[in-house]
Amino acid sequence: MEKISYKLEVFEGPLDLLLHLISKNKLNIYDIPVAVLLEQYMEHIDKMKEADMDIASEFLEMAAYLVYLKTVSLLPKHEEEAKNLKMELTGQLLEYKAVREAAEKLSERLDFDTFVREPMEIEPDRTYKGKISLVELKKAYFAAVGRGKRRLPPPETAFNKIVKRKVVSVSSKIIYVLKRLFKEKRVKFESIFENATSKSELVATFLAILELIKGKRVKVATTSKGDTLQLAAKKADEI
Amino acid sequence: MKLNELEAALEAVLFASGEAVEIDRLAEALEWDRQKVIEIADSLAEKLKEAGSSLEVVKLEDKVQICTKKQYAESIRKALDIRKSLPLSQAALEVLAIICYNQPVTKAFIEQIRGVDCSGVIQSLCAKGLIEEKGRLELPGRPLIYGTTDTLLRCLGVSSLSELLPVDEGQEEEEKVIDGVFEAEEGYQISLEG
Amino acid sequence: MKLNELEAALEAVLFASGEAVEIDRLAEALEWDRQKVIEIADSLAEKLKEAGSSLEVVKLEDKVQICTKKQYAESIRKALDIRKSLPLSQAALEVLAIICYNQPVTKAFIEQIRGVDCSGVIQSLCAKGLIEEKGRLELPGRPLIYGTTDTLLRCLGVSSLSELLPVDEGQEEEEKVIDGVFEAEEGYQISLEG
Repeated sequence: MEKISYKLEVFEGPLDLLLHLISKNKLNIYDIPVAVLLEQYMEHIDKMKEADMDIASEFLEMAAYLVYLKTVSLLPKHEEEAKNLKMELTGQLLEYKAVREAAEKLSERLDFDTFVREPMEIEPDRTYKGKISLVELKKAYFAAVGRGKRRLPPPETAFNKIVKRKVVSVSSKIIYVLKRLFKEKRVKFESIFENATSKSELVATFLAILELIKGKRVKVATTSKGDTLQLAAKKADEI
Repeated sequence: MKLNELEAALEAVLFASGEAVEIDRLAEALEWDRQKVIEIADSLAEKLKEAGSSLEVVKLEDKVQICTKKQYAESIRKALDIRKSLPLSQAALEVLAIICYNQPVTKAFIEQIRGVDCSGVIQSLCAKGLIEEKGRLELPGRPLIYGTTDTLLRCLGVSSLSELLPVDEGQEEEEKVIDGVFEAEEGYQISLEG
Repeated sequence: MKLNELEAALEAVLFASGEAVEIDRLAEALEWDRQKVIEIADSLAEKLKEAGSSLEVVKLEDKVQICTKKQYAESIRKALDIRKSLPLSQAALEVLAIICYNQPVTKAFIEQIRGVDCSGVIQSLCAKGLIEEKGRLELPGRPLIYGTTDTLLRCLGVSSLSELLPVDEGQEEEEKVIDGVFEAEEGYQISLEG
């Protein structure tokens, strides 16, 4: 029990975390320094991992978005796109911030201290006495089943993607990448993603590569022809 | 004539409970003794009467209740009757339609189509007498199955569910025509009875 | 101060109905016009207050309801054995805020603003009766849309959400700045106030 020396703050989602980082570091929300924010964000994700918390795929998606934003900001001739992306993020954050303020106002007013009565049972008969139109009924049916396009509910397997969303951990992908590199020495960048079947798997794989580069375990280089990106494990003397 | 704090507290509890409440229970909740509950109930009754309220405090054996005076029964009945014929909500209509066109069906079936929990809606449709339980399905969990009632047929103004408008595949064209016909006839309603 | 016949009749109907009743329905049941219902509701509210009653008449959009005053909550919970409801979670409050300011909205809209899945929260707000389904959007997939209920208004102690909506002066300024920035960007919308 003593291992848990501090409790990691729990955030409602990536936007909540970003707002927290922005206010903690007094960053300018109207002109977000992406590199700083990304670094802090990843640091927090790391802490979450250390604390063995489940990291929802939304957090990873935001990480990927920030990486993308940073990449675009670094590329020459992409100033316009970078500016737009940053404004989009600013807008999202401001909107979410406004929602949080509104939520706080609601919570100040909201209470469950007034009581009402159950309707009086003059006669226990609550039988419906109104008219129901056949046309309305049919319309409601189509509304429910989607204009008759699928009269019968889809098979259970159709819901697998929605319900059984797999949470992919970055560490499992780090192992996967390292294993591939151990076997094949050099791997085409794209081929690392070949086996990924879901968005969260793609994101996790990409984050794994970033982690490995940051940890100086792998390097990325172009082939001699310069047309493909390759991934290779760093040799001990290179580290 | 003003209610004092004690009378008001008793009134609040009796109002919220709706039904008759045991004097012992009132005594416990309000932290009074039995005698005090009876005294306050009496003075509350007296004050409501003086104030010309439509409510009166009734003592039944060892219980107390607030209810409306007899002379308001007519207005109340009328108001409650109107409630019984209020149009169904969109959610209720959709659940009803799914049951009409697929019965007998389980709650799970309905919820799979609608994508949301439908317990409350099903319960209220049962209370309104428009649908009813029709036994259980011989499947793991033995889920309840629901079907339509005669009351529903009456509300729809049909004598059998075979008179429902068809919803077969390839019906969309026809449906538009029907929609057109009925949209032209504004406020048209099928009503055989009443 | 004495209730007159009209006030007493309205009180009786509201008491018996329990739930919030549409002004139109009251007008029909009592055979008055809307304006009269509103006037009598106001004078009934005033007289109950003067009489020190534990009950109050609240207006919720186009409905009227009788409920108990807050200060009796403790006694009522104790007498009826109701556990104090926990305050809403941060997630639930945020979803509620988004719905209040933008209704009717789809789940997808809410999730886009919050950046996380909200299915469970929406379901639990529905179960608490604070929000409800308001039909479907005529878009591919025909998504359900959600809006607020009169129960929410009562719990907030307002008769209309517009009482909450005006954002503080300072914030409006800020919003204008944001609007200015984003108007340049095609298709972007900040929509806090529906």
